[in-house]
Amino acid sequence: MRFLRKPSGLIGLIGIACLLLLALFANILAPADPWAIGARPLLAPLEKGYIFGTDSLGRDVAAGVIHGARVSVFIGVASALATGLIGVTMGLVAGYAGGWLDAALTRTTEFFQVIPAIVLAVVVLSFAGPNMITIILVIALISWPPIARLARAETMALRHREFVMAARLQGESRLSILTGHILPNAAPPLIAALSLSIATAILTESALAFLGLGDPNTMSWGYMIGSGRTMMRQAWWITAFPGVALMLSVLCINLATGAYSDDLTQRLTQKGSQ
Amino acid sequence: MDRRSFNKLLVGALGASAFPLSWIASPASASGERVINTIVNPEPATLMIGLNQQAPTGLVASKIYQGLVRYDFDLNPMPCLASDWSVSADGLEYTFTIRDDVLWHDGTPMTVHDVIFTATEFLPQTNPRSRLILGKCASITASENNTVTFRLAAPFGPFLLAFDASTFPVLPAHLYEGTDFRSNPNNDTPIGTGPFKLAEWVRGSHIHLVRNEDYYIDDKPYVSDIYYRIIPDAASRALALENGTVQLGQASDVEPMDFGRLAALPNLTRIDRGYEFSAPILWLEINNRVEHLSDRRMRQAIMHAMDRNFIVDNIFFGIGSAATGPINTRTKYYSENKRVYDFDLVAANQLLDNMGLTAGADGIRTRFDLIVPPFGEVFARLSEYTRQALRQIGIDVNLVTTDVAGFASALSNWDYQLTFNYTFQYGDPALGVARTYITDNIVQGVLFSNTAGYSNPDVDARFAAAESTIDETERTHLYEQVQQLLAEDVPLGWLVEMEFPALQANSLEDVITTATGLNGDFENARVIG
Amino acid sequence: MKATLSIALRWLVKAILFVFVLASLNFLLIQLVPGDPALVFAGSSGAADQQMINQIRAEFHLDRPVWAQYIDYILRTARFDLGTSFQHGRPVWDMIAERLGATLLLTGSAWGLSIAVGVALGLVSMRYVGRWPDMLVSSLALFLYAAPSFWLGLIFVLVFSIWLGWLPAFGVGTIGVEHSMLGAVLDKLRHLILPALTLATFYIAIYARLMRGGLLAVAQLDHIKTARAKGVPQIRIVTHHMIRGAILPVVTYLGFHATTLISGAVLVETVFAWPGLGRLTFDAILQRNYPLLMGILLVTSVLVILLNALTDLLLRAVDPRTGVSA
Amino acid sequence: MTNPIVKVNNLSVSLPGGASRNHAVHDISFEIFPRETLCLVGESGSGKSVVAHSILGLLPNALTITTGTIEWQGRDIARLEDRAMRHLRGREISMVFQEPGTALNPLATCGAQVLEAIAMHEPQRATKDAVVRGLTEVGLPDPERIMRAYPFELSGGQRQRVAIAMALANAPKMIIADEPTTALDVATQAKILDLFKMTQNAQERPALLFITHDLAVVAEIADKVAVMKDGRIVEAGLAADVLTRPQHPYTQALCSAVFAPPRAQARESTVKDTALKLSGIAKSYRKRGGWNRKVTTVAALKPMSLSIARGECLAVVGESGSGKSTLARVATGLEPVSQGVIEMTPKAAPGYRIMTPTDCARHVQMVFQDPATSLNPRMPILETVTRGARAQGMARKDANARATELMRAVGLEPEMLTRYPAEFSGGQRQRIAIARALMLAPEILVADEAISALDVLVQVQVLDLLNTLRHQFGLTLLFITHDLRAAAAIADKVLVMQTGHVVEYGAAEQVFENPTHPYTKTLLAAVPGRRRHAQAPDPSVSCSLPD
Repeated sequence: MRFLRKPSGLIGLIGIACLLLLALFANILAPADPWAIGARPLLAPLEKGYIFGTDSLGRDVAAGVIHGARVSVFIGVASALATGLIGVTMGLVAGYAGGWLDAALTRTTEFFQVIPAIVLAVVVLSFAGPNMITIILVIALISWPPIARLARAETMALRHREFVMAARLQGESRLSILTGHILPNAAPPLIAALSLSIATAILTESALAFLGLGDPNTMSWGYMIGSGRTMMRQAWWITAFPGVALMLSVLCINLATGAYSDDLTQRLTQKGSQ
Repeated sequence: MDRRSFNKLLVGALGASAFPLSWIASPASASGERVINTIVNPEPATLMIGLNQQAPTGLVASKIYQGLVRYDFDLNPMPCLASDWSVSADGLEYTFTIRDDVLWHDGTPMTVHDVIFTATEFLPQTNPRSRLILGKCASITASENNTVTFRLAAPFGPFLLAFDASTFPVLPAHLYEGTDFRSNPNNDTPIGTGPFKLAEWVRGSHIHLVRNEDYYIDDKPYVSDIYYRIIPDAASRALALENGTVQLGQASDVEPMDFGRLAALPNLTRIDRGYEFSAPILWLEINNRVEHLSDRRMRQAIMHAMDRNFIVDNIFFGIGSAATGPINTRTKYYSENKRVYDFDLVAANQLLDNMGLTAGADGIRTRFDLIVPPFGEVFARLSEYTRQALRQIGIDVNLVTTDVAGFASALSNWDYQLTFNYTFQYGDPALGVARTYITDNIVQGVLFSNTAGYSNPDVDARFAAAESTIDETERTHLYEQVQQLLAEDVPLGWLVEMEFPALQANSLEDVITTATGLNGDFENARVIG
Repeated sequence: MKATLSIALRWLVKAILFVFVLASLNFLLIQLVPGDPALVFAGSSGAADQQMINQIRAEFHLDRPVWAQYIDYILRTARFDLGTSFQHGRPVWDMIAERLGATLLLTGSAWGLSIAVGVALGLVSMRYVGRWPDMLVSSLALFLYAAPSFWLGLIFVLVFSIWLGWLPAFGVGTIGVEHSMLGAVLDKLRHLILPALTLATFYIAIYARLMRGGLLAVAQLDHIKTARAKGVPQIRIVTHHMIRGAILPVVTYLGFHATTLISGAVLVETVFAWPGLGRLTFDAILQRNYPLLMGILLVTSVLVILLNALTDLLLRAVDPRTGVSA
Repeated sequence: MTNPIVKVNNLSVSLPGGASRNHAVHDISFEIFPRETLCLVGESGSGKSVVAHSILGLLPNALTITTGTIEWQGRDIARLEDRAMRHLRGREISMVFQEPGTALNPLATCGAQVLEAIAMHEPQRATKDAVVRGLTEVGLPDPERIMRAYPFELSGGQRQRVAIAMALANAPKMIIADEPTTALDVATQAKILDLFKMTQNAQERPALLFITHDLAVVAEIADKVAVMKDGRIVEAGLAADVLTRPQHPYTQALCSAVFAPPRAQARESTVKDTALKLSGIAKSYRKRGGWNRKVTTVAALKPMSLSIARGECLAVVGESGSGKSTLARVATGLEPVSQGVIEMTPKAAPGYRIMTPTDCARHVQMVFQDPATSLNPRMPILETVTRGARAQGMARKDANARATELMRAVGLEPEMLTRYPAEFSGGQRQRIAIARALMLAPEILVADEAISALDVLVQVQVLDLLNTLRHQFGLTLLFITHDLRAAAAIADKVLVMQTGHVVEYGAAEQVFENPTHPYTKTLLAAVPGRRRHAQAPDPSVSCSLPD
């Protein structure tokens, strides 16, 4: 893990560690239920012991931010995995199979890109009702095309590599070649792209919540930003603090991923194996 | 193609997109001193008030079209297109004398024939509310010296409350007779008798009304131009009111939070008149068909568990008052004399214990789904408050969000357990309240009907009796009994008497002079700034 | 010449087929969404009864079986007739045309801004690689990439229009105020700054990173060493040998960026009350306004295909090799 | 004696920490006189290229000149700052690089790049005619077309000629050529070497510092030579002396590694049955046209027939693009034939039958060219070697045992099986590839340029290994190469191919001693070191391959 030596990588990792700690120990750090109407509404930050103040119904913004971390991390990671699953499989199959299957899968990828994300989101959410699972599905449906395109490009580059041809000659099955030879070599850039998609997933979730398409029973940062939007002038803290938390966690994920992929490209160019 | 030409391409692309065609014509406008800038949200679909009863259309078109009468703040009729009217002793004949000096905006004189055409052909086809009321007439006939007589089949108490510009807009027969109303080209260029005419409508931006020079009252209207600006975002509307780009707005234009702050500003005043005609009540819609919710004690427990004052203060920010029963204090025949449910958790838990609903290990007695109405932040906060409030008496509420179409179909097809709803009361219980509680208005697939599925013969009988008499004392007595019966059964959780105060810049005067408030025709409005 | 003609023809047929498939899938997609437009229309008018709902349903042709509606829709689309919007009773073409101007103005300027600033930042960070300007640009890019655009928009409104009052916070132009030609343009630009900036921030970050990565990659290629061996000064190496190669990833991303141009700005349009196609799409879905929605999707996809073709041409102009590679 | 044009004295260049040794080059001294050619020769990693780059100050920033000076016409330019050095580069000293494919700017026309070379120093001379003259000087047939063409539209040889035209643009006093012909095939290599020699006998000829790893090229072109190993000069002197009487043991080993001119040894040719029969096979590819080019079909392999006897080694030689690798791909079943039939007779079941894909796995295996990509970098050697066999159903235990046995057979310790490819040298990796190929006990082994990516010494070892394995396992070997010397060292029969069809086929000694087809003759003539030898004073005392 040499990329830790780079300052940005280190900061990124520390940030992610804090985020995970926040998410895992949310109910210890903030035992109060974030939805509980405990105090006077619209208390300014630090007033009456509420470090981030309270929102229009008197709910503790700090508890919201802490519990929000849990939702964002869970949705971020889960939808990145789902995106990866769809994207990588589509990319590998299209890249390796070639011919009409490749054309068909590429057309589908293009189609998913042309359809505006919002239409896709509303169709799925109004069909199945907004809850954690459907939101993860929606985010995955919106963000898998770029991953598929990357996976396809990597596979096509590796397909004609000599060790792949040797494997074919030795009678290895397509599946064994895909999983044994192609996937391990295509993994590093894909891992970098997928970790980036964790950050975008968190942003997309907050955008959906902002537009009112989020899950009403979960306290997420996007929901808090959206709910505080109309009271920006009197109660800026309702929107500001979840926004800052959202931005910091996305920033840290990007820092860590950036350091990892820089280190990766450096290692590859040094070895000059490509 | 080296870097220089790439930049040229870039600048070219930017330049070209900066001068799109439809943008350049910015409207000229008359001198600023007699102009009113106000807000309409969302953008109306059409201004032809006969075809569309949606709020934005009513707000703008009520300056272009007029009814036979208008109502003062106490809902007493005042002359408009009808200069005088009389009611026969048996309450069956209403005769209106129509003014003979009125011109349509296109110069054609307005005649009795227009009123007959509107009442017999146009409105029954396009306006469900008018259809219901006009349907009670045996005959509608014109007689000599410019009068029109509506002959009722049976006496109908609030008949006179049905002739304002929204329920009974008089429409130009010479433009619509014998045509397919919906696809008539005149719909894009509305022609009415009102004090203002449509000058220009730039979609997505603004609607510009200009003074009707040949208005039948010579010196009126005093204002030269009205600009209805289309601002989709609540925060932006609040800012427009604050920095004076807009001089007139209503409570529903901004979030309740902002309204209090704006009303306190020196350049704006809060007008608490003008919504007596609509005066809606917001209630917790309870599907009486659902298990446990069908039991009156559960509904009473819910009423005890909801702190209505907290809701008015922290969700409506003071714009409204705690509701006590089905009829709004501003609507006729409101009565104090009925059971009222104060905020009392002990009583609520007691009722639930009597029902035998014991709480499980996690303190939960039962679970309900609540559909969050997709109409802005107020309903979101209200749903969240309800979940916490009912949680305190062991009822776990799961919020379900949906969009307008989902909400409409869930409500009208009875596919819900809890949600929120409100309807306008139109000044008289017979017009706006009865439809929510009478058994024969339980119609699946129709909004604003008895969607809760409440049925009580005693209530039905009293509503019917009160409707078919014009004897004020008898109507008051009957409606008092209805309110007592409903207060016992609590078919719906009445929460807030909604208020729609207006926000008016100090530079304006006499803008709101009727019970329909901003939906009046601004005939007397004046800019003194 | 004949070759290019047949290629262009083949491309056209492919494009038409793609649009046809897209139109059909759009139709299918929207049928999936539950909720009945007639009910929505009736519901929002404050009073409704069965007769009115049936009347609306008939008028919107919703009472005919789905496949009949589909055939009718495809035939009308072939004739470029996108039908009339339910709620507004106006031809879909007009409604899109009105909003298209605003959308192209917003996303076009955001697009231009993000390329110009992104490429400039990329060059700066390359020029001082490793030193503080590079660190500054990289962290700025990361910050812009991480900030949620709608939240950033709100902060811009809070700071620039509410606290400082420099810029208007919403809308496309001050209405009802006397304007000269130049005044109108200036006024529009003043309204354009904040929304365009908010929309552009995300893409500035991406173009800066792509440009920096591109330049670093090209710097290691052999022909740069050859150029130095020819005695070419560093500045000219950057301008004549590096930029054109480094711009390739930027141009390829343009194609992808184009797809989000049309309706990707719904968040910014919501915050700044900008009457663009994004917001119209969102409202159209909520109102289940099928003809309007399908019209927008069709126009968007055609525009996207054209933009992709444009970026392909641009790519070929920048890199002649793309024409040949298998 | 005029003084030297460039004098390098005890030059040392440091390597960044963590490298195999602390100095890239250590205490290097040599002189080059005007119009003289010095060859720096050594294996990859010997530091010869570092010396070349340090003269022009083109070292990557990880390497820095620690001690020593580089005197150019009396002035030390080792640590000259960039602006002054730029005046020198391309004007007085110019450089030609190894990879013609990447040395030219892919996005600019060749004409523009040559014009730039002139414009940098003498703008007034930078005209179209100057460029045309430059291109014709380097023997490019149609300078007008070449000027407008982009590098990717030219062949490797043409691209290298453009690079040389750029280097000669300002009539420099010295040219540094860093392995300019290594990436080219034999015939083009010969033409480029002629081009360099031709510039030598121009009246105002520039000095030449020529970097190569091939002693034959040194014999062809060098006046003086310096042999480098691990960053030091181990031997230097006149080319004729060093090549004929090498003093340093390393130089002697290098000389002995250079194969004798293709004089094949007689082989006993016991006629056995035919292992592989290709009848009337052909292969053509559909090249997808781009934006404005129609779809074209390229006939890589024109109809031909061929059969290889069991245990025999057939060498297929030809330039790049002659279709020899396509033949390999088709013969192994990696790619289907457009027409014709491939039949084989496995030892177990004699009698011809059409080759099926499963036959490939069991009977025909292949060793590829580039050791860097012939093994999966992310897979331990044991897995790479045994994965194919296990796919055919061999039990893990037997597969591992066979793997250990094969590792010894190819001369590697079995303990290395757990390591990853990155930890092996090029030669070792090629041995592992051979072990993998033998895992399934194939009858036919196809070696497609199996040794051409290796250093000279290693080439010899791998070739010997192939030879011994052939006899040990009774393999039939199809050896594909562009290097006639390697072919001569191993082949029983030789097949010469040109642009997709067979021009000559016969026993090795017959084809090499008296070739019939003119193309074979030009190929043989193009083998470097062969002609110079003819003029060498004493042809008998030459580097010859000890049998």
